[in-house]
Amino acid sequence: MFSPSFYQIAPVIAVCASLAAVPLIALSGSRPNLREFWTFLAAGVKFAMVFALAGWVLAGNVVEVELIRVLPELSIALRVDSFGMVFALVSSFLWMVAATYTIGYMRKLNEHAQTRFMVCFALSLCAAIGVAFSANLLTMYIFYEMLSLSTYPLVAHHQDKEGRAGARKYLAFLLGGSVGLVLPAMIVIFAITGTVNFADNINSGIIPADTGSTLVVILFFACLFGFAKNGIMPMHAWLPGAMVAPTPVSALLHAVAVVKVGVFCTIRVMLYVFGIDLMDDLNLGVITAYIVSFTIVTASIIALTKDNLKARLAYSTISQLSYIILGVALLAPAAIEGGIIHIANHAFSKITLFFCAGAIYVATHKKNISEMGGLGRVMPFTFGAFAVASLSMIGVPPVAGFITKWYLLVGALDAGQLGIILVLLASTLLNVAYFAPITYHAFFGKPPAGEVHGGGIKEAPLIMVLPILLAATISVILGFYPDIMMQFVKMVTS
Amino acid sequence: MIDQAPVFIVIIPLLAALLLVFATPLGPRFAYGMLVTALAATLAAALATLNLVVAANQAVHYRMGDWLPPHGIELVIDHLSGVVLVLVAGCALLTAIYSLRTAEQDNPDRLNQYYSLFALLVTGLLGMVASGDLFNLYVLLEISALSSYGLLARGGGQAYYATFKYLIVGTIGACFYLLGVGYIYIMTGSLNMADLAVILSRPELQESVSVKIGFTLIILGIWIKMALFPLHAWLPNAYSKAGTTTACLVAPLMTKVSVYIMLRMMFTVFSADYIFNQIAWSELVIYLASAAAVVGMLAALAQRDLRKMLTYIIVAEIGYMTGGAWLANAAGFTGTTYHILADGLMTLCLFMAVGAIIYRTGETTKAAMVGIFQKMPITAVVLVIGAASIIGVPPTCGFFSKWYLIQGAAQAGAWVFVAALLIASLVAAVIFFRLLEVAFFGDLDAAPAAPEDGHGQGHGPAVARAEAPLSMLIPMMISAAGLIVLGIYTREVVSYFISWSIPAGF
Amino acid sequence: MDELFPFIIAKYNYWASLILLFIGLYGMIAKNNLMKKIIGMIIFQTAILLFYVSIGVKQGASVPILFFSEDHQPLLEASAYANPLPHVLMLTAIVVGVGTLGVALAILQKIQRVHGTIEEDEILEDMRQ
Amino acid sequence: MKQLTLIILAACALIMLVAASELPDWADPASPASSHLSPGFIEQAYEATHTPNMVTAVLADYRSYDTMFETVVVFLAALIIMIILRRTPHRRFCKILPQRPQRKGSDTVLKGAAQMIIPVMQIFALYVLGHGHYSPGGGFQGGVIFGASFILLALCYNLRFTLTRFRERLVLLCCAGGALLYAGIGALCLSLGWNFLGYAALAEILGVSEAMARSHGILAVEVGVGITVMAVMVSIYYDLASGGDMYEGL
Repeated sequence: MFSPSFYQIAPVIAVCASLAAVPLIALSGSRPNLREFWTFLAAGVKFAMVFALAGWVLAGNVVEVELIRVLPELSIALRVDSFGMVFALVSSFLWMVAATYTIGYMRKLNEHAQTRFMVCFALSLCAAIGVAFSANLLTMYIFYEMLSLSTYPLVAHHQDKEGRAGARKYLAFLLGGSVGLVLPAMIVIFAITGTVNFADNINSGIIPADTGSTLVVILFFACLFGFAKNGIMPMHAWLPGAMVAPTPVSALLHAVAVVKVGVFCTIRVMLYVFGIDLMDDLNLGVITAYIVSFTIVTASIIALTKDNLKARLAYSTISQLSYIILGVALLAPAAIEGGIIHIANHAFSKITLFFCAGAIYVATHKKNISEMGGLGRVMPFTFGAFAVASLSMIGVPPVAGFITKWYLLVGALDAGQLGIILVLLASTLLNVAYFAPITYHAFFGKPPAGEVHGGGIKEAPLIMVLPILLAATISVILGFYPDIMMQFVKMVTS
Repeated sequence: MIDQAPVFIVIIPLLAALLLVFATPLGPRFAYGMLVTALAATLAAALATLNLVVAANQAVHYRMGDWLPPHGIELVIDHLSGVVLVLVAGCALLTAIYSLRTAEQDNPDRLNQYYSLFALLVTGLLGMVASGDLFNLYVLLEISALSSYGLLARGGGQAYYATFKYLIVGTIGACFYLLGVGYIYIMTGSLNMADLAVILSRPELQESVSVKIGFTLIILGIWIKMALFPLHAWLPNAYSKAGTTTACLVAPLMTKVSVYIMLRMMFTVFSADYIFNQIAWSELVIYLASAAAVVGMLAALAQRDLRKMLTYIIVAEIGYMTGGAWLANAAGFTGTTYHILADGLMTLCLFMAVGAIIYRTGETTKAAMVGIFQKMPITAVVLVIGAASIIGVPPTCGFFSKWYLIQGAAQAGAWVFVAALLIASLVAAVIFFRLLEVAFFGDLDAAPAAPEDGHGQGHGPAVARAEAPLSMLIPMMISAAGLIVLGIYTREVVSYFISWSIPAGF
Repeated sequence: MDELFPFIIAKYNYWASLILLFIGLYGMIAKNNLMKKIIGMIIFQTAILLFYVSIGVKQGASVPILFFSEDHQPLLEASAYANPLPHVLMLTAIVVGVGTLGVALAILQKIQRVHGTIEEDEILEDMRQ
Repeated sequence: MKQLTLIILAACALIMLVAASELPDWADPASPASSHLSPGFIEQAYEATHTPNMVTAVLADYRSYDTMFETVVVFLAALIIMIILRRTPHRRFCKILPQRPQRKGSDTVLKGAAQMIIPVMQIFALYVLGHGHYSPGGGFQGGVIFGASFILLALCYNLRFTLTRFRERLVLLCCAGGALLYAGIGALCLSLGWNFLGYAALAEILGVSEAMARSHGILAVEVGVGITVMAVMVSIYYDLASGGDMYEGL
């Protein structure tokens, strides 16, 4: 295909494409079309690079690039492996989709400060790919922080009191977790091992076997809760607050980039720093599994009580993220595969759901589920996609979510954790309970008293509906052809 | 000629200071040009000296008046002092460039005399760093102290009382130092640092109570000078009441040079072995340093005045550096020395940015921050970079100094210090976050008081662009870029300069 | 008792200067009147000067200015002269002390003008308003 | 609070007084201070600098770098006091000043005494300065005496009269000028290929031996010190006595 030297540069380009677009976007603020062109160009370049790398990785290669050696034993370096590729593929692809949608949303609502919005959007994508391609903890930490900071203006976009409160909470949790827990853990790991590079496989980890078990446990939980973007309770509180952001932000960042980065970092550390063997020795897997199980069930129950659509989706996200960590924490190969594949499956389904929420808001200015009775009949595409994505969330075949549930159940059986199986079943029921009524209500319910849906309300603009349909379709495709992603995931566990 | 470079570091600013008095009739612009040129030449001399040191891979000695030490006075410049000299000269140059508008604003008359004081302060600081003689150090310490009293008192109004307190406390500090040197002199008969290091390693002096008293007095004196908690009370008032240029010059450099002097005393005159085995206060000092970091940051959090807030941050940063020096391991020492550079630069960056904001808006509280991103975008970005460095966001240099400090603390098992560093970082994050929030959202809490202009949903106040003048922007941007460059080249800085200075026994 | 007396005699220079030093320090820290603080500062600095100068004294030695014998030959014997170095150092320290004193007085004049008083508590009261 | 300070200070004092027992005895010729560096100074200073007064030799040659900064400290003090206290821009003020009538009063005795004493003082000051090589004295002492003569003038006549004799601007230039002379001699040595303040370099110019050149160098810097100290004394007096406005004064 390409020469090997190309693959040395490709990760750098993939990370930096959106970074390079930042000044261009900022400078063409007065010409929206040109600005949007830069966004698309960067997205295209980024996806092309990731796609090219995907083939290379699939052929069994791992690309390592050292960018800067900051300390004698410490560098900022990129590494492209199969695990990172899963996330990179998903986020770079969805950026293009989301960019399309965003433009429609922002223009339709005539939002202010669109240039700033697009700049931060690009920055956060750079950070997300950077996290995916990090070769060591330090690089990952840097990109993680960059993501937190660059999404702050997005969350605070409305610049009102509500936005300020949400954004404050957002930054407090994220920075508190990363600076207060992850950073010291990272430095202590560095002090113990002399390196922060990730291990080559998921079994051994980098922590020496003779390290005191108390210290390891402390470090492990510092990382688990420190990457607060993963939404494990009690570090989840930022997520509902951050839903004050415009919907595309919620969609991309809080269904894909931000939360997935949190989960991705957690798994990266669990598998490549601590390693399965060490976690197994200290029984960390089981403990983690029950911690996240609590999150799964509790978040689902809270989701039931929410009437605001975005809030309900937010709690659903919290619950679904914990599936991913649950899978890995079970430490059985099938479960790990199920967990990792859920990164992709959940991303496509959840972004569909958020896009739908945004489309509904743009078309009707409605945020609450109780007001959406009968809307399905005037917005059939939107609600159709919504229904498909909900099925994926619930785990109904043939939509993508089913694959996850299947692997997770198999893994739980392998690991002999019957309690976890019960949790999975319970949460599935809860998923049904909070998703099914929305669709039902929309298609078969009645509009609220005093409102007649007629000519006043119609579908959102095409530029928004298309991404919705695309994302929903891919959810279905991933259900039929899980191998698209599974081939990478299998490489992780093999 | 190139081997004369060390002396030029000191005499160029000195001669400039003296000639500036003669140049009064030539007008303010000439004085400005003269100061900037002189400091640029000083920086060049400092770089040349550093180059000499690196090329020779050993300390450069310069004998004043061709007298052999220990009878004569010598300048000794090793890797560490070479880097600190470059830092001091560089910061002074940036401040000098920056001062074009503010110095004239603060000193409509007597600009030349003000600049003369400015140059003398720089002379004193550079001389302290370069000196290899304890008493010479005292003289230069007093030069820098006296000129800083003069500069700070220029603030007028409440600055006089603040400066007076600083003068009293500073004199106590300097006199403690002098008395400590007296003790050392009585017990050894020498004043030359290298000579003393040899004499003090004798077993009978290692045990001597008088030498311990001497060391205690010297260190106490330096701690007073560098405002280590709980001896810090003089600093915030003195620095925050000063004029903008003065604050930009004094705040980043005075305390940092004092930290450097502390390192010099601890590891050059005395030895790591003496400090950590004979004196053995490490634990106490680390507790003090941790308290300094946390208390300083919390006090900064409580301030409304922007500059006062920054001065409390200095108090906290002093805690970082002191703690690192007393961790008794290589990582801690590296962290401290690297943080001298990093903190000098980031304090300068923040003071310049805040100074520019105050210059443009006339406000000194956080109300000055409203709409700053629209009004002064470049200044705002500089402020953000400086803040990121204080908080410790990679890849700014503040992150890497903290990295070393935490690594050192973890190796030494000083978990209190680790916790203090993290808490201080988080508090720093809150401090700057509040400022930037005001900048981003406008003053939402104040909005109800004036509802008529709060139409819409407070979508950021529409403000006209009023960027700081170019003479302020350029040094600000250089310092902000410096923060990132220093961060990226951490490895080079550490391996080329700092690692050479790590004391034996670590 | 026989030993104590020579002991006190042998160390009295340090004791005298240290006692003076602490008197001065107390004045600098505890006095409310700023002028008295300055006076404390002078006592403090002078104590250090005395401390140093007393180091230079040597039994049976003269002032450190060279003697010439009848035939204009200098008497170059270390034991004949007091140690010149402390004198040199203290010349410098005196000058520094004078400089500090002058600056302190100038600032004090300004404080008097700004706050109308040189009592510390009244100044603080004035600043609070 | 005061009691607390007292107790703490008393405790420190007690510790240090007790610890002083370890210090060498008063006037002990064998103490390190008297036996390490000092013999070197005493035995070599004359040969190297041709200056019998060892204090002068050490002050202005061995440690002349210190002394240069000492001069700068003096200059600095005057500069700071001026910058803090001085209120009217001096240029305009100096123009109006000479026209102001002198104060008339019944202080004939004072004025007469001053007229007699001041010249003597000034000559004595020059002697002290110049004779610093051979007897106690030198730039600082001479400068102080010279400065005191102007202060005496101001006390016996008045400040304005003194200002006409020794303009404020000139005072400031003298403050800087003396220090500049000192640093300039150092720089001259530098330009002759020796180290900074290596007076031996002057041997070529003056055509004397290196030791003699050092002696001359000491004299030259002492003159610089004297000028600065003299001017600084006057300047500090001007500012402090008049509170910075030069109209009033003692």
